[in-house]
Amino acid sequence: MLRFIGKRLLMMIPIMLGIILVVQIFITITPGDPVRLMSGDLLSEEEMEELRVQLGLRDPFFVRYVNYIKNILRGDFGTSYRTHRPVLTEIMSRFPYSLLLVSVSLALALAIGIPIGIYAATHQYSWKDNLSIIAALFCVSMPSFWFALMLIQLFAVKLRIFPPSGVDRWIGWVLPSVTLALEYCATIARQTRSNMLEVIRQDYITTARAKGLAERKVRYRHALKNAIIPVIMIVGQIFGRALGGSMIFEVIFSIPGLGAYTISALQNRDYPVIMSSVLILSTLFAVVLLIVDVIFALVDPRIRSQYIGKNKRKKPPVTQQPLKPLESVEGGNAS
Amino acid sequence: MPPLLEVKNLKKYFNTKGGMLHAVDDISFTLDAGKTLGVVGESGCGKTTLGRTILHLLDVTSGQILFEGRDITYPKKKELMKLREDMQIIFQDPYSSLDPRQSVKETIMEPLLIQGKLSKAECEKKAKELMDTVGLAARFENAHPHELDGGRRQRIGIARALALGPKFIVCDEPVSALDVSIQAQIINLLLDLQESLGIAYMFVTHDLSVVKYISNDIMVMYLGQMVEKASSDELFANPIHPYTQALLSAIPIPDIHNKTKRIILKGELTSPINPKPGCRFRPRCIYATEECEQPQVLTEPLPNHFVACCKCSELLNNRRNTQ
Amino acid sequence: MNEAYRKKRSKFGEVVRRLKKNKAAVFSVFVLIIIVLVGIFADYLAPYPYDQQNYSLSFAKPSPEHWLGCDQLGRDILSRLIYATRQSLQLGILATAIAGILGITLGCIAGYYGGWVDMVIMRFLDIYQSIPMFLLCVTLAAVMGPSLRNAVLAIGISTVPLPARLMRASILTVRNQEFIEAARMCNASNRRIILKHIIPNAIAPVIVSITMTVGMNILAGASLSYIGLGAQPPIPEWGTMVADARNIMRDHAILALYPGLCIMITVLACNLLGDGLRDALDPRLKN
Amino acid sequence: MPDNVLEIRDLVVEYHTDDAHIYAVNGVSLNVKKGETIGLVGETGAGKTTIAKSILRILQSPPAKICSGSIMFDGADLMKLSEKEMQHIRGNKIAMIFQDPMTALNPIETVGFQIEEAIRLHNKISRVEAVRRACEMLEMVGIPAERYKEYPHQFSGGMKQRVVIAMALACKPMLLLADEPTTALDVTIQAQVLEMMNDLKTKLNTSVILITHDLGVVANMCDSVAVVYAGEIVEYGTAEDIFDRTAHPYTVGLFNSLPRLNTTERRLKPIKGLMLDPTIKPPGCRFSDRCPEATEKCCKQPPPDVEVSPGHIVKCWLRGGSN
Repeated sequence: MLRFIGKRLLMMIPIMLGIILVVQIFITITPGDPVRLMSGDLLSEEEMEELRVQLGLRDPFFVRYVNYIKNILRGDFGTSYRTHRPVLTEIMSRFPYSLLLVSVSLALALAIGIPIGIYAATHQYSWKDNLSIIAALFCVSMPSFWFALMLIQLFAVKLRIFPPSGVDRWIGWVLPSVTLALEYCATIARQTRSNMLEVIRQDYITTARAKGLAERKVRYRHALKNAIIPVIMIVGQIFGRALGGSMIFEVIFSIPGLGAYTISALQNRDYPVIMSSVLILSTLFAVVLLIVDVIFALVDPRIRSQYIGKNKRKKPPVTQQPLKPLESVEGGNAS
Repeated sequence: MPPLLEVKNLKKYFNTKGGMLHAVDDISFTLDAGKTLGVVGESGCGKTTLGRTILHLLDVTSGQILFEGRDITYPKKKELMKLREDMQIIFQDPYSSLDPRQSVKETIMEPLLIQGKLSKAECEKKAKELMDTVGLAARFENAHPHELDGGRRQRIGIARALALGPKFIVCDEPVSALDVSIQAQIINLLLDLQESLGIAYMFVTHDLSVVKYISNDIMVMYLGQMVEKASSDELFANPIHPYTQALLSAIPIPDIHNKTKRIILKGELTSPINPKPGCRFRPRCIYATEECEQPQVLTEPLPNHFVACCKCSELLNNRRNTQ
Repeated sequence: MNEAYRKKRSKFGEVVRRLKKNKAAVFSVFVLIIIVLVGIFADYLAPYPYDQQNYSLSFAKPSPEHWLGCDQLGRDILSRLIYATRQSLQLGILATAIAGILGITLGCIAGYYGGWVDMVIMRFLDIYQSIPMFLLCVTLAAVMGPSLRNAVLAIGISTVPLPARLMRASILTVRNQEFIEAARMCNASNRRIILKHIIPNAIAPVIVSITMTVGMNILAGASLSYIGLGAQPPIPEWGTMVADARNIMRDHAILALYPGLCIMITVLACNLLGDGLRDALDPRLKN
Repeated sequence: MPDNVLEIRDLVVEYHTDDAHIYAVNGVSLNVKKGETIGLVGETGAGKTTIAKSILRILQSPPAKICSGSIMFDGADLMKLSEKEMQHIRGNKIAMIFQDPMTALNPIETVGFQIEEAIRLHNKISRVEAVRRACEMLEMVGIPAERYKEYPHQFSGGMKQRVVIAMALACKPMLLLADEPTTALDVTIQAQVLEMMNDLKTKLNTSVILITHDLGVVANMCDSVAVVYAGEIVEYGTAEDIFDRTAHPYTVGLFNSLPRLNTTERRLKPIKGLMLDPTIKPPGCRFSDRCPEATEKCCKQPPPDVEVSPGHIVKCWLRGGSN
């Protein structure tokens, strides 16, 4: 299993380099000039020029790219143009808030979404199923920022149950995490429902029934375990979308998270901050994807057996047709 | 007159993650015009790959293929196009071998339209004729494959194969997916076509009673190697290779009286990836000795009866004294 | 077997017949048609120009002249909503068009040719998708400068991997079917196989996902505008209207309600149509 | 009849989908004696699997509906039992094995656990005892007990089918329903599995309903045979009755469309036409449209069950029926 994780970590490095390259390209092609913005016409032309040289804006593209990587390896994520404080400390101070918001809402989404999905799948031709489909469609179609405003208006302003913001007390977290969780709860519910329906039609479920198992046991022991595995896969994707979605929520609920920080940095071209926050958010996303893959490999014996005890047990005899005879067998597994 | 099709030491290997997969390993045979060669073997023995390699759907690893005396092992594009008018294929799965978006007429007309010799009207007329020859009623012209049953779909596949007037058709298990009564209709159709159009068939199947009925010669394959080849009556009358004997004894015959003593093979198929040289049936063969480690030579103990087993003379003797 | 195939019943006719059976899908088709028409003929439909301010009417209640009342600057809300339809639809449809064209071509090349080409494209998509989609979209929009055109480009480029992966997977399933080998046996050229056999059979799941992506992109567009990176005032857009109403939410929540509802109805219609199309195009997937 | 394990009386099953009514089983009556193996033979869509599933009452209830009929088993009518009581019978007294071994086992549970689960469900015994019995069952079907902890994907097709059989026979059921157990397997593996099923059947004295479309398997395994066509049993009798004194035109047609090993005539005599459309309920005999000897009466009135010879029943007007 360690070999599997090792291989995946190695694969993350090119991706990181790719991200830095992508963001670097964005910044170079953009119009507008950060130094002018930063100086606010206080500095004369030559001073701005000299500042640009000092900030390395004049170096050729590739040199800047290599320098930036060197800095990162030394842990120096550069200083913010606007606040002149090292970017790393600012990010690290804001990072936990974002992480907390996203993971709480994801946990909520899983806790609510999966049971609803199962319930809908097991009552297929009833009104309960149709209701859940329509409700899920509504949640997915709802603009989350607008829904957040509505909830603030209802709960915070009118009913005064939950404060619109304030991250120190746990009650301040209820509104943001619930609203963010809503959309992903719908996605998870739909995915669980379709997986359950597909699994229930499989032969091994009929075999389980023919063994004399009660329907409830068939559903929760055999069907659910097989249906949940693909749901783990999309949790990784949803985490990515939640990271993106949370940026706006942090603005609305004034949570000092990394998302809000990135948006403000973007609005006034604070390149080092943009670079580092995009990098860190993407790294977080990649790490989560890795964790999801590891969990997936642990839970699904078909994949686990490829990585553990490969040598202990003799290779299973190959009896199916030889590989589908394409011109050349594709490397890597189909995505 | 050179035979219609001659294959010499044909090999087809796939490189897979686990190593080199020997799908087809050193197969040689000849096939005359209007005759049928049955290729029999269990799943994974490479019979389907052999068919597709001869038709150049897969490129040849090594060996030689002669068609009417011409060497067509590595054809150029032009030559391959001409070749495709003489060699065609009928698939096993009637559901996945027809484009669901095309109607029956369009499917049959496609090869003619691509060939471009006939005008659209002539193509349509030829398509109607072909539907008639394969026993498809004209009213199905605009039907789509999902509206028809397995038997009719297979007839569309046959009509498409006949469109360019081929001399040789590879039938890749054409009847295994069909019911018994429909299977008989398709087999009769294939036999009629062979008689009227003089087409040679390479009939690939795992169903031994079908292959005996339809083929003149039969070739038995095991894990990519040819183990035995003989005329169909000769092969069923006195099989020599241990695997052929086990295969024939394993067929459930629909006759309750002579419940023959079955030879039950032990063990499972070994892996064709990076196989050791020599006979691949060795792990499951009761007569196996060290000699079987060396590559087996194809001998001809009886006229037109080839066996790839070093023990064949010995097997023949104790067969003779038991009779 | 019913004899109803004498007349040439094309595949498309069948899909429409199955779609009609699904009431929700039919309803969403009408809603979408109405919204698109409103978007196109906004100038004639809107009772007042969207930027005509009239301080005397600020926060006016709905009245016969102003059916939905006026906002804080006295501008007629109904006409602003009507004008905003055009921007939001542009955001949704144009962005999806960009993502669709780029994505499908990438997916086709990767799916059909396989081998190292597929490997390169897949690794490129992996890097592409390692940045969360909305983060990439916001970065692009901000970096290119806030404007409607840039927002469309940003959303379009950041959603390319979705149709690309789907198209590739769909082509791979079709490519392994035997009728592709049959077509090659009939001397069909690669081009003909792709255009006549592979795309028509592989397109169904992509059409479903495109319909849903339109909805998703409208949402993304509204979010971008909400943080000021999408449509710039004075041009009205549902996202910006919600943003304008944000700081006067205390007592005039209604101002934010209307644009939000419009977004939701449009996106819901797209999703419903997508679901309906999925069942109609591929009856086997029905569950 | 005391020694009858199972008695089915005019079972009728229909599938109600939104656009059609499918008449799957139309009045089937059948008796199974103790320790007897009865073969249910017929083509795809004849309703064989529906009969088996209605015995165990595991038909998917929204589309399928058991309209009428009684199934007496061990003194009780299965139709009247509550779901709880049925669960005690399923897997314990009546067991079932399915056609495709590849998908019949839960991919994420170990093979041993799935067998053990069946054992512990029906007998109140400790986990250790259940594991021991599961290992014993594995050895009985020819799988080394060390592979107890392995997962289904590590087994070949033949081995998986053995696990399914071990799971079915784990609680020593009185009746085993086998739905085309060896169709998906290769000939040599099929021979192994059939041989093993025969031994287990005699050792455990289990009566078996073997569903298949392969008359060869029936000849080798079954004591008596019931030929099913379009949801009805058209001919029932001992194996000798069916194979030597074939009566019903459909059964005759089936035998004629089989490519036999021992006959040499060139053309098979297939049954013309196509399987009856299950959504249609014809007034007369369901085989009348394809029957070469069909008379006017056959198309009008449903044929009675005629006892051609003791124990040999045919549902046809022309076979000794009083016309």
